[in-house]
Amino acid sequence: MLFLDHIYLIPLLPAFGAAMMFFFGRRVQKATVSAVCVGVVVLAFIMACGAVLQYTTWADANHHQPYQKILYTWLGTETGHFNFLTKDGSQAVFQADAGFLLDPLSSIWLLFVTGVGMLIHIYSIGYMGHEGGYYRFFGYLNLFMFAMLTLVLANNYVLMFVGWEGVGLCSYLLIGFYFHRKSASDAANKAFIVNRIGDAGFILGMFFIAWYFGSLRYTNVIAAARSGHFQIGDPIITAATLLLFVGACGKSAQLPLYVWLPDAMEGPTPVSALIHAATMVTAGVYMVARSNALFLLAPTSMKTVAIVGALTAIFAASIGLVQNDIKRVLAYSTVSQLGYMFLALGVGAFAAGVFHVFTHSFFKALLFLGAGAVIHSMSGEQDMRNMGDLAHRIPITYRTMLVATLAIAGIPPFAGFFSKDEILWQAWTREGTAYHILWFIGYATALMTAFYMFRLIYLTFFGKPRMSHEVEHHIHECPHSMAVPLLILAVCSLSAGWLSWPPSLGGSARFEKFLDPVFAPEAQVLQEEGKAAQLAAGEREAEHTSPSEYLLMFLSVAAAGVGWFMARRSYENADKGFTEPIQAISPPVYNTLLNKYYVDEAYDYAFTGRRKIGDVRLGVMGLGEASSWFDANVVDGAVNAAGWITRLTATISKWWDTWIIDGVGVNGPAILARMLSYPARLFEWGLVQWYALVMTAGLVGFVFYYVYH
Amino acid sequence: MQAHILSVILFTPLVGAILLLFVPKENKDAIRWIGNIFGLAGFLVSLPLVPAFWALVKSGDTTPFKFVEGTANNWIPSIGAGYVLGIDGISFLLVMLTTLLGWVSILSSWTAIENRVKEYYIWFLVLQTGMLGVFMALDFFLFFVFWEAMLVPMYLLIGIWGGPRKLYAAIKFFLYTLAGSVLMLLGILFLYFHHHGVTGVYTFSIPELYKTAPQIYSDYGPYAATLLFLSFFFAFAIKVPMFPFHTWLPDAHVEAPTAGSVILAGVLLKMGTYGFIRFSLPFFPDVLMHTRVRFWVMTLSVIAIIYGALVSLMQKDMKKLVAYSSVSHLGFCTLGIFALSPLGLGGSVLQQINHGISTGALFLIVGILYERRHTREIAEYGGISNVMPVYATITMIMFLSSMGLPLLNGFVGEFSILQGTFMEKEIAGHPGWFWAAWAVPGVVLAAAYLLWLYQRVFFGTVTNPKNEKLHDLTPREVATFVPLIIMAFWIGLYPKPFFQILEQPVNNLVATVHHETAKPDVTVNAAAQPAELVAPAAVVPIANSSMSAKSAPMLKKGNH
Amino acid sequence: MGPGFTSVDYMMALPVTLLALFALGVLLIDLMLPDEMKWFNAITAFIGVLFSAYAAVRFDLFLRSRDWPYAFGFMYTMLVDHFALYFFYLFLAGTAIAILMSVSYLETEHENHGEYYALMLLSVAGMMCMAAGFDVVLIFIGLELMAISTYVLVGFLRRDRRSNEAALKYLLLGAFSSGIFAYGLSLLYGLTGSTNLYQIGGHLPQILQSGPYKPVAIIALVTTLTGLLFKIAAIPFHQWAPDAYEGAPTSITGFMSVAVKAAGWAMLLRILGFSYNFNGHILFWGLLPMRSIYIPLLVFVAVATMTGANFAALTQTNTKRLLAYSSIAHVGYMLLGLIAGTATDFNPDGIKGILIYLLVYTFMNLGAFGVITSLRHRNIVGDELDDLNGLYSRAPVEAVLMLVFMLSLAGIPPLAGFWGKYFIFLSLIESGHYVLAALGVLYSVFGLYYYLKIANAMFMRQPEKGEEHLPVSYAMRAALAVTGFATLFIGIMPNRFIELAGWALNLAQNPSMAKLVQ
Amino acid sequence: MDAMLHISTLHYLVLGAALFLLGVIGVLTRRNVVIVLMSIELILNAVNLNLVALSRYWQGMPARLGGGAQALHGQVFAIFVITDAAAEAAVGLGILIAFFRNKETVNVDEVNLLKW
Repeated sequence: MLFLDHIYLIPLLPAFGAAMMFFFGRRVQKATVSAVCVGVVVLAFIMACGAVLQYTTWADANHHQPYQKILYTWLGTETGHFNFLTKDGSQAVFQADAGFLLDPLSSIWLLFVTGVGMLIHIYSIGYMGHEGGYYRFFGYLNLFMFAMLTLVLANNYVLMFVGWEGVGLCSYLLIGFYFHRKSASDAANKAFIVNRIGDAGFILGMFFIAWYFGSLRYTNVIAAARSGHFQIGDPIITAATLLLFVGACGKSAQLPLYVWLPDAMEGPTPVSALIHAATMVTAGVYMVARSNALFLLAPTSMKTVAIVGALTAIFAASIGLVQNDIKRVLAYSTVSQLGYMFLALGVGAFAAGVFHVFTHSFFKALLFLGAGAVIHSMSGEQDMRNMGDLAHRIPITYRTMLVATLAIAGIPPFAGFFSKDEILWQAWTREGTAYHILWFIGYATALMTAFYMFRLIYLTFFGKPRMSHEVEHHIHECPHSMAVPLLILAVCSLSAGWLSWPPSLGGSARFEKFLDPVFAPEAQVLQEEGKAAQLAAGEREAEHTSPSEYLLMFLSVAAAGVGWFMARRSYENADKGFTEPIQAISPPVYNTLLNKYYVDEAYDYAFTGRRKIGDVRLGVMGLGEASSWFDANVVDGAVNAAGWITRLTATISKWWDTWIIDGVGVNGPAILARMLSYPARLFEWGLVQWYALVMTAGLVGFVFYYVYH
Repeated sequence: MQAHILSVILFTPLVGAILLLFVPKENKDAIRWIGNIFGLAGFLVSLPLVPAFWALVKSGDTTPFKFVEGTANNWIPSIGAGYVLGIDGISFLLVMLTTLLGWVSILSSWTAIENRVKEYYIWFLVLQTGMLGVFMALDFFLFFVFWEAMLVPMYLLIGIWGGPRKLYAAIKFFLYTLAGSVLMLLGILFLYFHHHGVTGVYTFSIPELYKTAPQIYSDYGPYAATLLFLSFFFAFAIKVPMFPFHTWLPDAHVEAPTAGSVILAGVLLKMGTYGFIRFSLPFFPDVLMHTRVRFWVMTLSVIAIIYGALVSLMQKDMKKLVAYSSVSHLGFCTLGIFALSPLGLGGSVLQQINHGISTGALFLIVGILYERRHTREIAEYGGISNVMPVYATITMIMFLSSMGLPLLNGFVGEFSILQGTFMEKEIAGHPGWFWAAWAVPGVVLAAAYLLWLYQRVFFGTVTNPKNEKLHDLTPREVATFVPLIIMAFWIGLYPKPFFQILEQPVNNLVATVHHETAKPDVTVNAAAQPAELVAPAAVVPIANSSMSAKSAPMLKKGNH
Repeated sequence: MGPGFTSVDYMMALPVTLLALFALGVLLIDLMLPDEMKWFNAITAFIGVLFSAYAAVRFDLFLRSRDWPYAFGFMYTMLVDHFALYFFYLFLAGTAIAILMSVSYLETEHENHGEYYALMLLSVAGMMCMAAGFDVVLIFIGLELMAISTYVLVGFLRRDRRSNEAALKYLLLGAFSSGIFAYGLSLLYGLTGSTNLYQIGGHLPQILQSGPYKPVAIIALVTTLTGLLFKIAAIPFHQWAPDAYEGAPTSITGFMSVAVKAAGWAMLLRILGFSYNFNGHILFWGLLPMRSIYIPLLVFVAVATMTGANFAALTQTNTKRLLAYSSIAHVGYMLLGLIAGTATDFNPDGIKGILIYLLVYTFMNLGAFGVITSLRHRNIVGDELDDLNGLYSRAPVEAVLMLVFMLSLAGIPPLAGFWGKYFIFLSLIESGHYVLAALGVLYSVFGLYYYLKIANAMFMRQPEKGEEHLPVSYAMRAALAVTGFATLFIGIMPNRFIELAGWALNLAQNPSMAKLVQ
Repeated sequence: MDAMLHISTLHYLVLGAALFLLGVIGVLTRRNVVIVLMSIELILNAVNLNLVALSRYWQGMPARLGGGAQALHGQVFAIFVITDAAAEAAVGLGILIAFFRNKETVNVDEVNLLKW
């Protein structure tokens, strides 16, 4: 059990690498940097594989319990003096371990995170070879690996949140890697702050869970949730799950918080591949899948997830149709694919969702790395309108990317086909027209996906060369350090789908079976509990095959074909100034899509307040300005009054002015006091008899006081 | 040593100050060395406290105050004031924070202070003693003396070595804070006489007053008790500062020299929160549990969180920005305090420590740029990370800890506070989560203003030619950050010891508060037989006449 | 009351007598001194003060040896009890310091005449009569003796118009007020048939019962009160003070602001009366029976005084004048103490507060004036606020001391000034005057503002007149050292002095105090 | 005898009061310092009148009320007041002369260097 017992080393190894870079990075050679950073990730990958293997054997022995390894109590104390009352009034202990948990779900993530991560590290050696801040880049990457692995391996929500924020930080750092570019740092801030909004939701969600279940450890929470004495649709659980989902929306770029992801492409391409395609953005999916027990208790949340997912899918896909920046196309496709995954989760097809994450990680990483290779060979050019006819110039890149495209478009037998088809099928089999609509949205999306992906292929690799000559001159195939990962990923994108060869095609969905300990129990537990039972039961139903399933399969393949065909027709031999079909049909639609439905602008007006409507600034910055004005003029009205009175009196008379200004600390009360001070002093105007008069007046006053008392 | 360790810690800086008096003021380097040596010494002598205290915590010793020194009324017997020192977990942490920050900020001002060096170090060391005294005093009178005496050196630090509007800021700081604390003096005197009325003994000993003060609510009725509570509240709220009382803070911070700001933010503000914890809670539990009062204090805290963050978002001056961020962070602390749950309270104390570390560091950071360029205008900078990479890195770490990133200190405190608040079943007629939900946006905004600041100052290319020649941190400057960074990571990664130190005092506190309020019969008894209340006082004309609520109005006329 | 005086009578009069003798001695010696030897007068006067102090101590010991709390003399004209002795010590301390302050000052003013010290000693003799007088006649004589000598002292700088004017104003108003005072005393005599305070106090109650005499009694009260409040410079009878303080020689300003004021307070306390509580049964005299009548007045006067003085001081640019107003403000606080002290049957804390206040005030205020005096030399007048600018760089020690005095005046712990205020507010809370207490503390914050103006000038502004270092005479250094040390020491170790004040009020015999001292 | 109008203590007191008021008015209104001083003397004389008259009155009273033959406090007091008045006048004039040397005036209104 070597690996399993030291599972905590998996995240700690990259952390070590990052620390090395932090302390010594500046002083050592690039070679050393790559050795250390890539080395630790390779180690991590090996350990991951070992750990998962050992887990499978261990799990069989311990009837598929998740394996836990608790290092120490991180928050709170074991003595448990920091108690709080749960909703039902029982004492609960505030506690969060630094503890790690391995079960099928986390092992899947563990594998592809370390695996893809490793490949991308290797790829980066070549890609970043000529960049400045080499050590910085790898330090960040390692840090990211640490955070992501913590997120995946955590055994409680708080520790997951650690990773959750950690990956957010790393994406911030890596997006802003070219910090001298304003656009880059803007994008970085946007990413972090939008994620923070999600995290706020996450925190509150956690609190609700703790308040309700008295613990944040998965095992306890899930056990409690499955214990069955929470009825379905419980408002608190609904609230909790919805809030968690807000977090997921932030991290996994769902509507309405997706806006950061496209901008995140400001980062170096390997980063886009690793963080913004393969791993980090799937954290939201992981979290929802992890809390499936809770979500199943909250149908409302499930519906929300499904709807948001579907909408995001089609929304992003539609934008992707017309983008010209090769990375942006991929970015929107990522958002759209994430939408798919949430759709899957939302309809209760957790396994399918996870499976799509798994396959997607390979082909999307591949696509990005390929795009990176293209950009690399095009000496930094990202606009597809200035590419074309690269197929035979950079064959490896072309072939691998083609594989990935076929995969994402859902052409059998490539990976994407299986996962996507599973999702659509699951969506279809839910009863209720709502789900049929969702299915249709997904279906339309599939078509769009095929279209824009092949558009990308054709614009990039076919048609007439549209690049300038010196660029054309420099075009070259990428170095091996980049090529090898591409090839490996290509293999995976081809074959990853076979893990879950659908029964209907004579396979035995091994992937899902593997995940059963995590997802299946609901099926039995909730079988008898009406609606939600069907949510869960879907995966079981799927086993006996029905003709409609074949029909759907055919339809989706057909859609992919149609998309391919349309793209081919429009772009096969695109020359300079080629026409966009959509533009030809209706320019306004085209412009709307090109400008991403003007969402960013709308946000800037409404929420951030970076843009003004006329002279008024709304949003947070608007509030900020308002409150700082308030602070300066109302709360500290003292100062204001001071200035005002000073000005006023200055006009009254110079004499007065000198007295007002004189001395120190012109402060509101002080000023008023000063105003009163002069009468008090003028009272004393130097004449003895006046003094005597005052005395006498006082005397007489005293007497009168008694006369009238 | 063990017996007088607190006195030693308390007076080491003062000894340094007195020593400095005899150094000729031309000899600046000698002065700097002595100042720094005593700054460090002040920290070192406080270190033995750590294992000693830890041992006590481990041994599960239940005495509320440890290392108690001096006996009640031994200082001014004729009025019942004593030189009594003692610490519990809460004050222990704050004392350590003070000694640490004191050392750091003295170290940080080596080059920052060029003129009148001698006075500077003298006043600074005096200030150090004053602050430590506030946290150690177990006698209300001693507390008050330190509380006020400490204003003077701070006032001079701001006023002499401050920025352009230093006179204004200094006076404002002094008057503002003093105005609060004089009313507190009256409150203290009231407690003093009430204690005498009940027990027939005149004393300012805090543990003694704990026993009687809560009865005021039943003896004098809610109205009087609330007024009394307010007399303390203003003193502390101004110090914290809570929302409407915060306007002295930006001025003081902006004008103060760097080290001054560090101490101001790191320690002085904590005195307010410490006052709430040490006095307001155990003295006036019923008032605090009263819905309307609780509602207001909670609301003010929430407002402070959001409002402070919003204001700092729009600041053009780095130091002002950090200053307002303190308002926001301290809002979290007060929120945790008034949530009156062990978790919230513990988190609040922890957050105070964190704020001391992070914001202290932030002020150092601003100070370093200011020292090089003599401006704090954000617009003046940009692309600094090109010229000062180490500085940029350290800054990033501290920003992250300040915005509460997990595995750094800020998160632990904020998380505990929020959860502690959230879990309360009912706070002022609203469920706890209602308040927590209002506070959470503060976390988002924190990220917003800090990252935006970071972007504007560090990212981009160097546009301003003046910034091209900036040299990166000197070893000394790095040295000032090292302890803070270490603490930040320690609290972030392994906060358990801190929780263990806090759990006992915090739980006692909450227990007393809820216990006091949980027994209505007390109120009934006292109301039923006020005679019995003032019985011991009957011997004493004074007490007799002034201590029973009914005869008090009669005194106004003065003839009978 | 048979005639024939015993040795006790003379023994208790000895301090006064000695002072008078030494005053004459100074005058005589002065005639023989050449101009450059004039400083010797100061020494003579100082010795005189020491002798008088010795006499006082001796009588104090005598009382102890007999275990008498007090002793009457000269047919109940003079009452020397701890209260009187306390004030004796206070006057003498103040005078001694003032003498030290004067030496170099008179040199620079070229007014170094023996009369100066002689008049000082005589006025102290008058003060002692006021403090120890138990018969209005004696009190009145003491008052006049003090007043007349002070008039002259105020106008001692013959060539300085401001000094003349101050003296003239002070004289006219002082004479006017003492006229009114005397008129009141005459009416009191008429009402009670005696000039002895105890008998006056004894007769007043039934007079107040009988209708027709009450108005007369009230007029008597009011006129007397006018005289008393004039001497302590309470609004609206304060207006002589700022002018006299500003015009007078700075050393005399200091002297007046502590000794003369203390004497005024001694007289006021004696006449308005406070009660002893000898093992239970309460002993009172003077106008105390009219307490219920004058308390409202005092409330009014106290509030008016604090308000007016604080506001007026706020924008002062002349340091002496500023301190004049500040001392008026302090009178306001002390009056609060008197209110608290006489409001209830027996609440010594208020009076005690006043005594402590006067004690610490003697040191801190004299110190402040000492610093200002030390600024006076050839080219600087030194009493404008701007003259203090950058004082720190010119005379760090004086500056720091001044800071201490200012903060002490503002009542910042742990400085002596705090204790005065402390007991005042203590007694107010104790006697349930919460509003007055709140008012008082807020005004004390208010006061801090103008004290800080001085601190700011000294520490945070740049000197206009170069960096030249100030020469300070040894006598002045001694004076500053004593005052500064006292201010700090009383602040940090007040216990002894609090007990001293208690002793002055015979609080040892007092059950309530017995509790307090534990 | 009885035709002769009997003068009681009250009359003296009234006269005293009148004098007192005259003095006060004088102090308040006259511009010449010397006359102001004289008005103050007037006040003191009012006091003396009171004292003497009242002393007579008390001598007429029975001893148990503190009266009787040797109830002379008033008259003693009066003598002291007279001396005091003399002293005050002397010093006053002295100061006035000093003042006059510098300012060449005895007009109260011009004694206004110190103010505010």
